[in-house]
Amino acid sequence: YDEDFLIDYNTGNDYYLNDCNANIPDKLKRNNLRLPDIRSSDVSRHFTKLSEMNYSVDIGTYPLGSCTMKYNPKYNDYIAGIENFTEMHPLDNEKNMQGTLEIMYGLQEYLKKISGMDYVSLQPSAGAHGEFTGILIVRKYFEIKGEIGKRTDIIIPDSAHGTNPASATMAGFNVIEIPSDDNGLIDLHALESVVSDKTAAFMITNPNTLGIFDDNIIKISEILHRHGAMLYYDGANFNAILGITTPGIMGFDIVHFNLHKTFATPHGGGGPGAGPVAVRAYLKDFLPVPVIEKNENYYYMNYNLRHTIGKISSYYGSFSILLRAYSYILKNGDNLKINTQRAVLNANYMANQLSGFYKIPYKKLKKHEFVLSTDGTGKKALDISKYILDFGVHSPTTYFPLIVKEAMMIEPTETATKKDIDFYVSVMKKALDASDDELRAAPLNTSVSRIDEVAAARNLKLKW
Amino acid sequence: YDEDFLIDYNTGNDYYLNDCNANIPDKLKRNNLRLPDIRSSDVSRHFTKLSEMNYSVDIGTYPLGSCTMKYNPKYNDYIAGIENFTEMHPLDNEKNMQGTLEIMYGLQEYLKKISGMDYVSLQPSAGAHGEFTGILIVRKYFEIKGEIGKRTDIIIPDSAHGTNPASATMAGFNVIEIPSDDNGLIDLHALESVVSDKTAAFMITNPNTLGIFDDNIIKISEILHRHGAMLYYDGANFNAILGITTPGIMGFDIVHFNLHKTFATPHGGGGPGAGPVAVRAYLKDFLPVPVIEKNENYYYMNYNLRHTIGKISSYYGSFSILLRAYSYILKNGDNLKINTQRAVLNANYMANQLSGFYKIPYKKLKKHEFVLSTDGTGKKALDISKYILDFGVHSPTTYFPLIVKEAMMIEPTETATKKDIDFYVSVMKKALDASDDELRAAPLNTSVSRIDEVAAARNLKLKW
Amino acid sequence: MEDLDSMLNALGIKSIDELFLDIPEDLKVNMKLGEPLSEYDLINKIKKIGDKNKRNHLMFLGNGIYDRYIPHLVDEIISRNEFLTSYTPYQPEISQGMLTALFEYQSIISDLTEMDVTNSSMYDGYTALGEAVRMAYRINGKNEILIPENIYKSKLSILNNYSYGLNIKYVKYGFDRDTGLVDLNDIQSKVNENTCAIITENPNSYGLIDENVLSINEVKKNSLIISYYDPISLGIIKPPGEYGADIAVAEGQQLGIHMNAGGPLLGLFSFKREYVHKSPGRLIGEGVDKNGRRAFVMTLQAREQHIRRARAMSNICSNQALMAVAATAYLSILGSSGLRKIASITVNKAERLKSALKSHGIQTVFNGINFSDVLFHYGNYKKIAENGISGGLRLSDLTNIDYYDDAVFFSVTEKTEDESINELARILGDD
Amino acid sequence: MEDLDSMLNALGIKSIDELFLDIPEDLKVNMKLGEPLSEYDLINKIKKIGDKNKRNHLMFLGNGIYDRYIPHLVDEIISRNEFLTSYTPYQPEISQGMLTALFEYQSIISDLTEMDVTNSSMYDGYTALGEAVRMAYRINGKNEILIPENIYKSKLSILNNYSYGLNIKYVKYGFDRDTGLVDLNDIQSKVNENTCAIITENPNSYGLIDENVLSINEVKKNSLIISYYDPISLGIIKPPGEYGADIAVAEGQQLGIHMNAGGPLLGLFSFKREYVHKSPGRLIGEGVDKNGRRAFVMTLQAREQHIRRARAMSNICSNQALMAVAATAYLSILGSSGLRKIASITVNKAERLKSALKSHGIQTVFNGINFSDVLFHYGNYKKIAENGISGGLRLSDLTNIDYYDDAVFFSVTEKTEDESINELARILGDD
Repeated sequence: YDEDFLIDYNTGNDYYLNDCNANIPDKLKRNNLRLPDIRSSDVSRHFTKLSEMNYSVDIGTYPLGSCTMKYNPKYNDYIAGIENFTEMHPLDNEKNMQGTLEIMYGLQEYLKKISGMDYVSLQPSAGAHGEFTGILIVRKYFEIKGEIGKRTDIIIPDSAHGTNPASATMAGFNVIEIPSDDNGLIDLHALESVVSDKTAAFMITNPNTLGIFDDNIIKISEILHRHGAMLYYDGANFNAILGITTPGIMGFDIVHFNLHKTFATPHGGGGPGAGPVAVRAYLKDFLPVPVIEKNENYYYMNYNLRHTIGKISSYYGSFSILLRAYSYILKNGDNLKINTQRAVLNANYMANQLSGFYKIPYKKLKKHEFVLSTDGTGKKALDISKYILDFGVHSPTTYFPLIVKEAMMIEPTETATKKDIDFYVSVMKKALDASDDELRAAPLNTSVSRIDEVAAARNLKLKW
Repeated sequence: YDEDFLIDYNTGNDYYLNDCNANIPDKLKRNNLRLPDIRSSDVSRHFTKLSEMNYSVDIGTYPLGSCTMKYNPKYNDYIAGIENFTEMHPLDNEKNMQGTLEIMYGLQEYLKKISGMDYVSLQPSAGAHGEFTGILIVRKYFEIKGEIGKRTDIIIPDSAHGTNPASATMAGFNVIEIPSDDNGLIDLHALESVVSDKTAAFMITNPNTLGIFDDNIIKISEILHRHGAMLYYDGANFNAILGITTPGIMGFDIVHFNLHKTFATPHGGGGPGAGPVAVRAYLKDFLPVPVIEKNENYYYMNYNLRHTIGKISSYYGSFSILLRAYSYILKNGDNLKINTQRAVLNANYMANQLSGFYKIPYKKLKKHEFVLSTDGTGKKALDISKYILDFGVHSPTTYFPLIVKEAMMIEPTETATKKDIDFYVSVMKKALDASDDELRAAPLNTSVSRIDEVAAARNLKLKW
Repeated sequence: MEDLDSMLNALGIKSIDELFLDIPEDLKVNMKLGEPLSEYDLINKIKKIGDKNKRNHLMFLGNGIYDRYIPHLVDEIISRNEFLTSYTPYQPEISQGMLTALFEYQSIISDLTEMDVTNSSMYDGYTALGEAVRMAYRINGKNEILIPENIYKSKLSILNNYSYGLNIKYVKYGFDRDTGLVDLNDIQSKVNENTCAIITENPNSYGLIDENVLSINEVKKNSLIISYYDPISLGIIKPPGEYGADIAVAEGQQLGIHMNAGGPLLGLFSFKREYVHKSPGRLIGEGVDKNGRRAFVMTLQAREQHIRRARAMSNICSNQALMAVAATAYLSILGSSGLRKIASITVNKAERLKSALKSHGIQTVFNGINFSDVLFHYGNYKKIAENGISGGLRLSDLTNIDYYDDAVFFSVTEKTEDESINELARILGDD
Repeated sequence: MEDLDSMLNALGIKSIDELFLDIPEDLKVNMKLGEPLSEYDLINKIKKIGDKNKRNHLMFLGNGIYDRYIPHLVDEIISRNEFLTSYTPYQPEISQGMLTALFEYQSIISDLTEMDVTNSSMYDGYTALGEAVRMAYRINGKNEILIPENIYKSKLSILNNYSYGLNIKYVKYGFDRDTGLVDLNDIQSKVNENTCAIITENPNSYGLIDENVLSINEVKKNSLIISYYDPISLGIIKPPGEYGADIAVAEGQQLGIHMNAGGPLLGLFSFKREYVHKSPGRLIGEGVDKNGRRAFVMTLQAREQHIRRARAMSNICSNQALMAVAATAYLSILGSSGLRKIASITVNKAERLKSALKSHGIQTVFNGINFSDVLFHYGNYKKIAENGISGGLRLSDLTNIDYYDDAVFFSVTEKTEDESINELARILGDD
């Protein structure tokens, strides 16, 4: 569609409200207000048309690596719309909010079990926000311990998500990046060589962004703990291990979750997400307040944590996302492990099917995702990612992780059926047969063709 | 999209229910059942993709003549989903259903006022069903009067909707069609010449399908009543008169409504609709049962109508459609008249803008719709209707009414903005400049191109 | 703001009123429909009215409409704007979504019933039965229709209306008074050369899964069989296509449609291929477009009112398209295994209801296998009402059968909780 | 049924367990999360939990989150699958819908605030304020931030966390104790060469529309102004862009987002054009595609974490995109006239609340003009609790201000019914 901006409709507002004037001194009064002047029917058409120009999980395969774009079950949309939940004010009396608190408490309990940790805060609004919260806890912990002047460094592997170093810096730490070893895993020697009593924490995912499980994890944990530092678990890749193993048993101290990934809450075109944080018992007192606790059958908000970092979100977190995650876990129960297995089967099967055609570096056995390289095919990852759009699928995450040249990071998730994967593989193969001209011309059947991003950044236009 | 059938997915059903076996004798037991074997995620994708291959009021202008495709306000979707309404069983105790009954009673009252009639039945499921109900009332009335052997005819103008003669026949009457006069109106002489004591009723719309108001209506009513026959109002064109005049004041005896047209209930790709019937006091006893009545503040179902035709729907009508219509009237109140005015303005403005380019036969002053003819332009209405699809608009009703050659019947409704109309007019003009090849090739940008309907009817394939 | 003045100018008029000069002044009305409301006030008012409905946790109503669980995905699908706010697909090139969905509906109901063809929906089960009678009459021109003596009165009323203009006579066939099953001998004795069709019901109007219905085929002679079935029951019992139905109709509400006090519903309407040209309603056919691509269209429209007018096969225009999409979504989400389970749970819940009531001294009228509806001997109607139980419909209210004392229905679905059954048994049995 | 075996075969393995051989056995767990539930059982359970929430008709809570009416069209739009279940628009060619909507969001909030640029959302109002402080620090490198002494404690806590890693000092400025308005002299006396920014609030934390905030511009010297505003109030009061804000942030929940016990929310974040390269969060820019057609992309990504990593302007990845679409839909449905009316009704309801309580002997703490939140002297907390009133938050709980006796908030919106106000007044006043 060639769709006008809302502001350009000028079809006349028809939202009915009784007219009314308030007595405000002229000094304070607004003179000009220029919002779109448009009928409700045109608002509906506008957004219906826009939505049809948007790809989503409900259209097809969406194998963005590390993003876990699984099907978002529709029963959760119903549940998230129950008015007894949606219409609660956060500052209402605890007694009025028992239902809301029960959900939050229940989710805390589930997340404890799933992570193998001891305490949970649901407050962070997104994965990166959870990282920031976790790192603030690290900071506060060492402050209370009187070591903050000394513990200045956070170590991060070069394969890590960009949010890790960004969050660490935000909390005032120096970031030390260590290279991966030849297997794409953590280089224990490199680690040993940088870890010291200046180290506050080591932030990693396991499996990592290559989809490879690092079986040195216990050793890694020992190295860190030997230096009095903490091990931080980035939960973005949780879909690989849910029900199989836990960060707790692997020796982590702090974990964040991405509920919108692992627990199937819809990603909303960029958010809202939710990024709860789980910690070991010795860090409980540092969690954001309140945490939800229970006394007999009464749920209450505990603000009394001795060393709490305070608040990290305005209230208690993204409740409607928490509710969906709770509901997802409650519904699937022990079957969540089967989802994990299927997600891993899908990734390995897809890697296997593509392996004769693309280079898939490092260890063969993958977990929930894998990274291929177009290096050696004569094609660029960018071109291939655009070419396959014409086949009604979404591209993998491209040019990440940075340690693989021309990387395409693919995570089919358990939602992908064999049929989906076979089709995706066939499209990826077809791309290799496409001429350079065809590749550069792609995509052709999308609502717009390739966009000049450099020009857009140079001639910034950020409003209509 | 090239979308597979549900049955061809074979991605494995994942709907969770506890397993269970019932003890049924083998003789009765079903052996083979072949429903689609598909995951919920694929069901969601399937229908999301299908929906994106479907035009709707929420996409753009939809000026199907006599169909009144106005915007369906979204608040009604919410209201129609209120569980206190959706989860009521029709055979529940009257005391439990007071809310449901209050809505139905309230709608009966509104429809009385709007039609200027005395009693209403909400039971018919669609406009044509309302016609059938109305004609059954005619039949029963004359039966009780002892005249049914004699009153064998129903007169219908040649410009009428096809449902009129079909409904009349279905109730066992002979249909006598009379031609329109030179102004597209009812030819009083033709009418006088066929009306007799064999006439049971005359079925008309006013304004008629040409969008022209017949100001002889009082005379017509007198002619019919003089012969002891009834005047039936087809409410399909009610959007032209709502709040301005009523069938009651025009002298009609029986009226049906199309709630999905005039009262903005969504048409659902073909239905459900709702076709309440309103009658004058002398016909009350003939209405389908029950009608909803009120005693102080208690609502009840009255089954005690002496000459009732009995039941015409399984229960009380399309309640959720009735609820939306009630809500629409309640919300708009006196502003409904403004909607009517705007609908008429839109039709006249559009006719005016097109009048130099297409022949627009008959009287210039239109009501809610108008009919143009491509005759004389060298183009076929069919080709033009296909050509304009490529511009993101829906075509008018084509080849109807039958009395206009190469007819296109256009009803913009009050939803169309000036912008919509101007665009539509520009597209209709552009079509005139298109070459024959371009016209025949159209549409090009739709999910399929022109379909061979004759072949589809010849090689019938009605299931996958 | 839109330029309305320029529209008036184009028309050469000063005010919209001039557009209504063709309506004589004495026909004009000054109608008062009330002040407009804000959306918030509207919803507030309607909600308050809704609150006057009382929903009971002791919910044992059925007899045609059932409180089954509807997966939320069904509602999500039929609330898609593109389905919800589209019209009948008159322009197939931009309506492939709805056309495909309706074609799938036709297919899935044909598979469910094992019939050849299913049309794209009738208003509801009862009117579908009325149309079936009309169609049968069109097929063989005979004028006696055999109907079960225990047919619901409301169903019969609709039959009478649908054949009001035809020369049709309804002849009742009987049931064994002990077993509550169809009396095949009675049917045999009533079938003659004027018999147009036999209407069968399974489960029958006593709520029993009726094995004799499977044998009506053997006694029908030259008449047609019109089968009225329960679509959920086809998860475990034989479909009409297997026992000789020429036309099979049903109420489709159970397939993903909320009860809504009884509407909108969905009339399922299937038949043998050979009768297609006599069939009522819309049909969606598969064809190809200019480029040979698969495409769907409304087909055999020459049967319909907008073309054939007075000689149409039916007057249907608006139908229940959206409800048909709901049914398609429902059945595909459930799949064969899901439907089988739901049917099985229903039978088992009915058994549970029987044994619970029996243990409180309340007997069933018949000993057969029930599907959802079970008929009990129970005369303390007042107690049912006083305890606010939704259920206990009297056989004598629903049908013309009056020779079973105090026979009342209690119905179950897969949603009926065991605790509710126990509570019902306690309340009723506590004499 | 899918052929899982063929997948295993392709991998040359017999069972899925082989895919987990890389996880040492001693790290494997046997986790019990419960039996799976059917969808019906699930919804039943959750609904029962929901029923434990008590929603009060005497609803007078506010102070940041407000119970405003949300036109149903807003919910309808953000529940469209294509918006709801899409990811961040990394492939703009197939994400123009979300990108356009977010660009419109940026535009509409910029118009509302009269600021140059708005980013594509922060988590909530308070974290947006935290990011604003970080951004101000990046802009001028100074380290004193002036904040209102009555700032909510929770807001301050977040500020402290957001600047935990920075060398920032918060300095409080005062308010006139009688009028409850900003003390401009105090600000003037505290602004110095180290002042990075002044955080202003309008309405202020006492709930007053504060005319002095409009003059802070005159005393700020070289520091920046970070304006915290109420987006609904901008329907009638001057926007931050008119009184010199360099960065303007707010909580956007009121713009079409359900309260949901406080999340998800929406952080509105706008600023002057010149600071764009120092700004956090996502930005959507307009550009053209190969064919010169207008197209939208995420732009200036080099500021972001996935490219700049440790040196990024913020760590934000997931944001509140869907909520931003809700706000866009809400504001366009209301339009200028609608927003003005809602803001006006709010002010008038606050006046009504004041006079109703006054007539029952309950006095306001200040005499100024309130927006939603009104501060009263009222000490009978027990009565508030006992009558189940949702409201009566204590100033001393929300802020560090303790010199007003028994100061409690009652808040209104356009939804607050006059009868509820009268009932509240009767209950509270009945001493």
